[in-house]
Amino acid sequence: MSKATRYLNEEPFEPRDTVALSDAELRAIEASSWTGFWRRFARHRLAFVSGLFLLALYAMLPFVELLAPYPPDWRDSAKVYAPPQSIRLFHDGALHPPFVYGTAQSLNPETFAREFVEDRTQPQALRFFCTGSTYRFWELWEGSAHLVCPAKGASLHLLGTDRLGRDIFSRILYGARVSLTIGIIGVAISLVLGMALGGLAGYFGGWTDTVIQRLIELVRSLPELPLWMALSAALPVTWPPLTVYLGITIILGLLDWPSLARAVRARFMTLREEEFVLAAELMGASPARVIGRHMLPNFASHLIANATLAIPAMILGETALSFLGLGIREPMTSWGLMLDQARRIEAILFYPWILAPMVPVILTVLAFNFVGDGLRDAADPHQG
Amino acid sequence: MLRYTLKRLLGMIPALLAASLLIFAVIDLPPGDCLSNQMAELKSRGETAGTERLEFLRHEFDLDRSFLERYAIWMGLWPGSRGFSGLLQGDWGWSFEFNKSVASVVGETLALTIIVNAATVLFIYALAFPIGVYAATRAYGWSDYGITLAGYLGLAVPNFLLALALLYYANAWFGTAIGGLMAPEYADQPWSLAKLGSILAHLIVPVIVIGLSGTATMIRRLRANLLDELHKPYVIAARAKGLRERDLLVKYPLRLSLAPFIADIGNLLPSLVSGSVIVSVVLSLPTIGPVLVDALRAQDHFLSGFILLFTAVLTMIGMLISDLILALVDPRVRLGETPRQ
Amino acid sequence: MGWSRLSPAAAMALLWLCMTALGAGAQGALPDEPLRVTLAGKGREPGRPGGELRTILPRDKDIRLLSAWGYARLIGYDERLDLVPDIAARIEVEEGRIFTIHLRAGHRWSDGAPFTAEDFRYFWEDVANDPLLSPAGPPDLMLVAGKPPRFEVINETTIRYTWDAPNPGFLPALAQAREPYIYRPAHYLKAFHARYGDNAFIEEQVAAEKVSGWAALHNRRDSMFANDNPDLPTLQPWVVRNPMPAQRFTFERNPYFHRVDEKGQQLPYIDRILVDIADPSLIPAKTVAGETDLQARGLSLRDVTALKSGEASANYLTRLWPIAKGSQVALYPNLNANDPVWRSLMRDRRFRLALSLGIDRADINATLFFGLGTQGNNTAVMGSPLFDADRVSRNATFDPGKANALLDEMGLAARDASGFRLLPDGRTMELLIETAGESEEESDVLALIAQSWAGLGLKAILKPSERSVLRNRVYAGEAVMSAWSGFDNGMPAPGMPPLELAPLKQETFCWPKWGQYAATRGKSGEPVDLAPAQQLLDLFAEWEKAPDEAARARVWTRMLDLHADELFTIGTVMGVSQPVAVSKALRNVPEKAWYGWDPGAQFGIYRMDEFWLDRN
Amino acid sequence: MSLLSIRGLKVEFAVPGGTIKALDGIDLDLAPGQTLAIVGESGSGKSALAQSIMRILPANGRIVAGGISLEVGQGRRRDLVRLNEKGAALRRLRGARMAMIFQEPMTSLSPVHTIGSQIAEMLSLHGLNGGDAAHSVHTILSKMGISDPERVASSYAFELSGGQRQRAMIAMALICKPALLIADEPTTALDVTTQAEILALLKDLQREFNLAILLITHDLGVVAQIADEVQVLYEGRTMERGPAQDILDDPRHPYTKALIGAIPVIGRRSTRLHALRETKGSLPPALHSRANHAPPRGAPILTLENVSKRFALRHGTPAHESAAINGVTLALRTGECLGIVGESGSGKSTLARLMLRALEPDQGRILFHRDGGAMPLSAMDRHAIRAFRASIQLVFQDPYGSLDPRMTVRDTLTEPLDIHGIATRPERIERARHLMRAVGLDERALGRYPLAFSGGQRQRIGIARALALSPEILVLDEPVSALDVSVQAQILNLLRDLKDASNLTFVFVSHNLAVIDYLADRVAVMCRGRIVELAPAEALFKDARHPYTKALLAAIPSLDKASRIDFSALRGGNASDPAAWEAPFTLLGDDQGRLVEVDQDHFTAYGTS
Repeated sequence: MSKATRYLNEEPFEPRDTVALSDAELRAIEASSWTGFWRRFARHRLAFVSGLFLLALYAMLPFVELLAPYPPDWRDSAKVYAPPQSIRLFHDGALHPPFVYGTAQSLNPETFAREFVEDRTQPQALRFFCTGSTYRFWELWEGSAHLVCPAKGASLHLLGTDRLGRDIFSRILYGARVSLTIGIIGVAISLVLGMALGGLAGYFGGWTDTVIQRLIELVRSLPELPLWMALSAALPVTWPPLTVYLGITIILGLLDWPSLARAVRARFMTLREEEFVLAAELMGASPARVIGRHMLPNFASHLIANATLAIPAMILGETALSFLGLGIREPMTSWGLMLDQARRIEAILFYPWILAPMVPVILTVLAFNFVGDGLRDAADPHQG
Repeated sequence: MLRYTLKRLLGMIPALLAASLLIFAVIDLPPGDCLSNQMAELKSRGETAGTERLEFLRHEFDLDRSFLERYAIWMGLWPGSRGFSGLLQGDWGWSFEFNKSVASVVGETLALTIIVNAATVLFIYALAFPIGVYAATRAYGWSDYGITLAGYLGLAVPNFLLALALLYYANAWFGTAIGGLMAPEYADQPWSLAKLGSILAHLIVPVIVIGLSGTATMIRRLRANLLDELHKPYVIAARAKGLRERDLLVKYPLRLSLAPFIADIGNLLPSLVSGSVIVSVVLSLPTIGPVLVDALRAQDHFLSGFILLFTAVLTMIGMLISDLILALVDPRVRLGETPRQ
Repeated sequence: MGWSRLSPAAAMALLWLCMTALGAGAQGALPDEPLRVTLAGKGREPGRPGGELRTILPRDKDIRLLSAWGYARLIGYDERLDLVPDIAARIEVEEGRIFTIHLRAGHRWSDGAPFTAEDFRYFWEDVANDPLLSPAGPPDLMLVAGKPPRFEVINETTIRYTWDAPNPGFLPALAQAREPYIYRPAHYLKAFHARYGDNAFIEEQVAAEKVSGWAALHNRRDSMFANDNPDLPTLQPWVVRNPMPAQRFTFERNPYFHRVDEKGQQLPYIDRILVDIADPSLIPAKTVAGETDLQARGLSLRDVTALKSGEASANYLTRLWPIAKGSQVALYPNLNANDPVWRSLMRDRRFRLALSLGIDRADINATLFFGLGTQGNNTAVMGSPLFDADRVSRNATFDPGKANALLDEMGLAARDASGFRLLPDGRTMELLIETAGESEEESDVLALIAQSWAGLGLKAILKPSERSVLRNRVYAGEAVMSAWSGFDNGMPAPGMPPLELAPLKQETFCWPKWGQYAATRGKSGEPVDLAPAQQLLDLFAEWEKAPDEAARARVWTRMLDLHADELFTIGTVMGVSQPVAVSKALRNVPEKAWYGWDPGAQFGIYRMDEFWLDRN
Repeated sequence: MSLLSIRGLKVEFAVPGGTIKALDGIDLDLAPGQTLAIVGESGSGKSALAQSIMRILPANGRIVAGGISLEVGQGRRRDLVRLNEKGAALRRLRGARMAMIFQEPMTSLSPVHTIGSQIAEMLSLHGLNGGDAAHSVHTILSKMGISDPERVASSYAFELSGGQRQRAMIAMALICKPALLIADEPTTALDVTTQAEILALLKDLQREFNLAILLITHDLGVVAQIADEVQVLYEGRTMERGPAQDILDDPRHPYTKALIGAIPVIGRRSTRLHALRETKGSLPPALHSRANHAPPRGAPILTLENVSKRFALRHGTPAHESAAINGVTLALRTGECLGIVGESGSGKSTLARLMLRALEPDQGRILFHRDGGAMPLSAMDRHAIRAFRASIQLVFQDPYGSLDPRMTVRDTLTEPLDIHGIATRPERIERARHLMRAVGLDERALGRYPLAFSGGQRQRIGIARALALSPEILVLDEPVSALDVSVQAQILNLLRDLKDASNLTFVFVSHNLAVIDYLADRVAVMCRGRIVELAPAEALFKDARHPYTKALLAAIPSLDKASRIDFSALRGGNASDPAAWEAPFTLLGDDQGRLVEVDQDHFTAYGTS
């Protein structure tokens, strides 16, 4: 046995006042703070960008009337299935304020194809901050101001027109109102239901839990489709379109709560075991206080993440409902409805631009997924 | 284990009763019934010829009775005009749309339904597993981001549109007949290799369409679960044993990250029947989905009710099976401990 | 006396066995006196037998259409809408009330059993008048003023129905697309009839089918129109071979079909019709891909661009057959609406006229129908002998100025803040147009109408609901206005009963309660209390009593004129074309034809059995 | 010649916003057959050292400099730093030449594979499964002192006790006869008796296999028992290195001195612990301001009468956390500090929670004495419960989990007052300030969230919160066992000051006898849900009567090398089996026993049969 020599570090020793937290400890504590939550979310670059995109999208909704060149039901009988016009900057090789070329439509009597000829001689300059077709702003007052209008007497169809000669770009903007809110409202409804039922089950446990668990199983065992169909059929005929729309969001929400309730329940059950919850109870805090002051704030980030991930499913659910003819109906419009009406062979063969609502659907769903994922990762850094 | 199974099975009985009542109520919500609609239809076209027969059927199948009576008769808890003849007696009812017993309507489509959905499940697993593992082991790299993005796209595209697009292009490029599960000439043929081949060729589009969003979801979940497991101490301990990375991955974390997938079996079983309804309708697949939609639209109560109840039963059995498999695979569950999520 | 109970069935079975044994050698057999068709005379060419014809239908149930397309009737319409005997060799009518039907000797069912007077007797005595099989008694067409005819079997091939009063609707009813079948294959069905069949066998079948008794079993076996029982013998040119549900149905030629061409070849030419089932949204695509030889179902005018583009590669031609409906989409103001304000408006001719004048039909035609339709009222179309061009356009030209003037004149000049007129009771004039919401074309038409009505200060709101819901709301008077297709029979001939033109049926959406009153003989509904409507009722009675074709034509004309003047229904565009994709190999399909259900039976009156395939 | 030789090892961890130097130039030598203990607080880099040698650093860790030279047999050496982390060369060494055991065998063993298969895997990995693998597994397990190796081999990790798991882990590490065993806190998660057994086992095995052990620990007691040499780390640097006994007897570096001075030692309770960073609280007068309803000093304040509690096995709760209580009778006296000691699963935490009415007893009753009367907890109405809650408060073991991370310290400290509607808001904040000072924290930190505090500071916040309502009883459930020794010393000193300055009644639950000795006036020893001995602290530690207490005391590793663990007193792992206790202590079956006063105020449990 070789006797080791003594070694002494002769450097001056200055113990730091606080004990350094280990990496794992840091992560553990950061896991449950709002600032940490947002910092981690902001680090998720894709999620951050998606979040900004969604914010912009929602910020746009109240001003659709101004942003859209045309009202949603505005028609140009002479331009049915007109192809998109591209905005140009060069006419005859010279720089020109933004303009489009006018088109003329004719029906080929042999092929029944609608043929469009671009008139390249006459650039039709766009007008900005202009007055154009009139609309009723928020259904309240008349207006005719637009961000962009076609030249007087000309037309501007950035994404072409549909089978009735309506401007697809404008309709997408108006459709966004329904499509983007249906998810939020639906999720809000399922959130309320899911939180109430999942929270009850998770906090009180016992027979409450058993009953709610069975209820969840029951709802999950019923396929969505027939419930959609039956509930849609049960909406009274005399309801105005807006009420029907609300009814549909409620249907979507009513069927979506079980997954959320399960998440809430599981989360409540783990939170229930947290020592700070016990601490509050031992201080004499009431269940309401324990839930409201201690459990919910600690669960909020998860809830947000969960809800965000549920929204894309709702948006797709709306398209599926419209597909089945159970969704939004004219004169309201939604992306799902527009897509349903684009579901024809001519769309793919001749008028691919009527499939344009696919782009916002995909982008929105993607963005919500990214944001949801970012929020989830931020809420739970251990998820990787 | 046996006691547990029995207990769960017994617990299913009230759940099924509740489900059946709910289902019957749901399909009964829209006013009218199949036969009265058919009658009104005939009359509106001035065709009085077929209506007596329908009136006859209405009585024969007790459609003229109250809701609860009809429910009880349907379940076989109450004698109808044909005596006790309901689900409990093994009589699944009559389809007015097909003018055949529900059993024969459902029976023939069920096999194809299971083929389609089983193929989809295989597709999902075959694609999701390697990709999910790959993405997890290369987490936060470019390939991971690429896969994630592709997965999200799969989620974001409404699958009925994807179905239509693929359908047209499959025809334009490969000449596959549009829709259906086999070339029409095989439709009424007995089973043969050629028929099987035709089915396989026609399966490609539906399987991709139905499977894509499922694959995306599964990749994401597998990746997340695996990432979770990869940093657990037992993995590090196993690495310290001198295990090869690949063997290590397969033997330890992969196996543990399977639990959520086993829990998925509960959803898998009913989706074998009721999944992919919309895609099936779009693609005109001879599966049970379109039958269900038609039955619901036509208010063919016995047919839709049976399919729905069948699905509910499958869901419950699926949940049971996944619990049991979970117990078999994970000794912690089997022996009364709960695994950490 | 067991013999007498068992004998008919046993004897029939024996007989049938002998027949099939005898006939087994032959590929098929014609009646002694077949229906000889001269194709050349119709501008067609005699064909070559054989081949398979593919077509696509949206749902299993739709294979019943083959019973219409085959269009083998006792008596049926020809292309000129004249009634001509078909299955029956001759039908003699005396005093409009005595009908003697002569069958073709040697005519056989598709299974080879003879088709005789017994099949008529069986229907009349053992089906229509059996209290179990027909609890409601014989069908409507067999009743005149609620009374059944006297039925006689004159001999093996002759039967006679005698009513107390004329039954002018009898022969048109027999010629319907959906045949009422006043005969049944007795030899087949008797086995399931308690009076004839073997009890043990019936009981066994009843148990196997889980039905309540023999009547239910009989009913199940006896579905002449639906094509869902491959065992049921038929007289149609093709016989279904496989049961529902299926992805593909095979119809094989009936070897005992009764028609023959001038070269002596038995019809139909085509050996097999293969019906594939596919979702309607896929049918245009499948057609363009060349997966069908004859297709109209599932195609609409909107698809014509795609159809034209596929012609070259998929080897078919797109024919455009105008649809024989009174109007593609028509509005039905509910004259029996519950809302008193709306009811009085709807009953005011000026209001209906204003609505009609306020529709920009040219826009609808151009936007949705390539300008191929005829703008105008819901009335008889061009192919009908009763067509009148003025009647189509009368009161149906776009004139918003006049329409507004009419409304003002009615005292509806007051408007709300957004410029919509007010009803007399102060409500905004919001007109709910209720529809079944099944066709996009219809909702597009209505959307355009709503837009042009906005110019009248009328706010139209579309309200789609389920077909059954819509019907019930219309019947109950809750729906103020509904949209449906125009008159089903847009191509009337004077001999057809003008049922849709008078308030006779609940099913006509402009006067459901009056119609119900007439149909139930006053038991429910409301009596007609509007002069022009009463006039229509009187005219219908006149038609029933009319002695000859010319008198009937006069009644028809007056009724149609009255409709054009009064606008009980408001038409939009008629004669919209139905695209029919016809394989280049398929011959004898008319270039120009009317596409209609009743009369027409779609392809029925063009005799699909004369189509043939020239596949080289 | 050394087996393992490390020179100038530097390891960095990448963290958001920079890097952390985990090791900053470490030199180290370890000869075959020797045990080198690496000692330091958490964050000192001990674990990073072990992970660097095995090359299993987490993904964000990186060796930036230095060499790790290992003798790989026949005198050949490899520099482990240069080997590919995923390469075959390194894999051949892992497990075969160097093996590692981990702190938490529960999570380090695969939960879904049997112990036997995990051990046998080691054989097959290193090509040693020529013979009968099952036999080899059984042999090594029995060598680890496992009496029924067949059963253990076919069991899953969660079916075994902590000691068995750690033995299985060691068996797995040693089955390939490695030359180097790295033991990362191998006994920290174990009870004191089990720890003693494992240490003894390691010692034996080392002798048998001529094993070099790199022992990573923060427990200097363990070091004293088995280490030949000690190397003290602080922030990734070596502070002091030398023979174990020399260092323990004569620490020269202030850090080493502080570490040693911070450890409570039985029998030296009068010596104040030396905390590395001492903070002194000043007790505010507010603590005493509440009208005192408590009984006079020394009279019972809370009495437990024959209390029993059983748990149905419930999902989500590991069995050992919810140990049953079996007929406990006990009187808590006003103003005393009652220590409750026992191994994990003995029921001490359950007992504490029963006192707090966080659990309801199945049998017996608990009486709360105040204003001269006594009220059973179970009979209290809502109002009485609120008053009771204000009188008795709990301090938790986990300084992280017990504070709501979404609440500032101010809210955390004022919430109890808010709940009970005491004082106005400014007064509450004033009270919170006082409390912060009382526990030696800067009152300016009131607005911060718990995450801004270290473990020790959080524990002080936890204590402050418990004091906020000026309770009469303070229950401390393992308040220091999650803390490093130096932080532990801070907290223990704080509690002692608190005890001296107030008339609070303390219930102090711990598995650490030395900690109990430092604070408690009276000690209750618990085993399997029963109190087996109850005596004044001094009497108990000097004159333990019960065999279980004796075993516990014998198992404590002492810094004093002379007083090595008496392995014979450990009774071969039977110390906690009531049926194996000699008469008259034997308790068979459900026998609750009875407490017999063997000396003044000194009770031990005798069997009733």
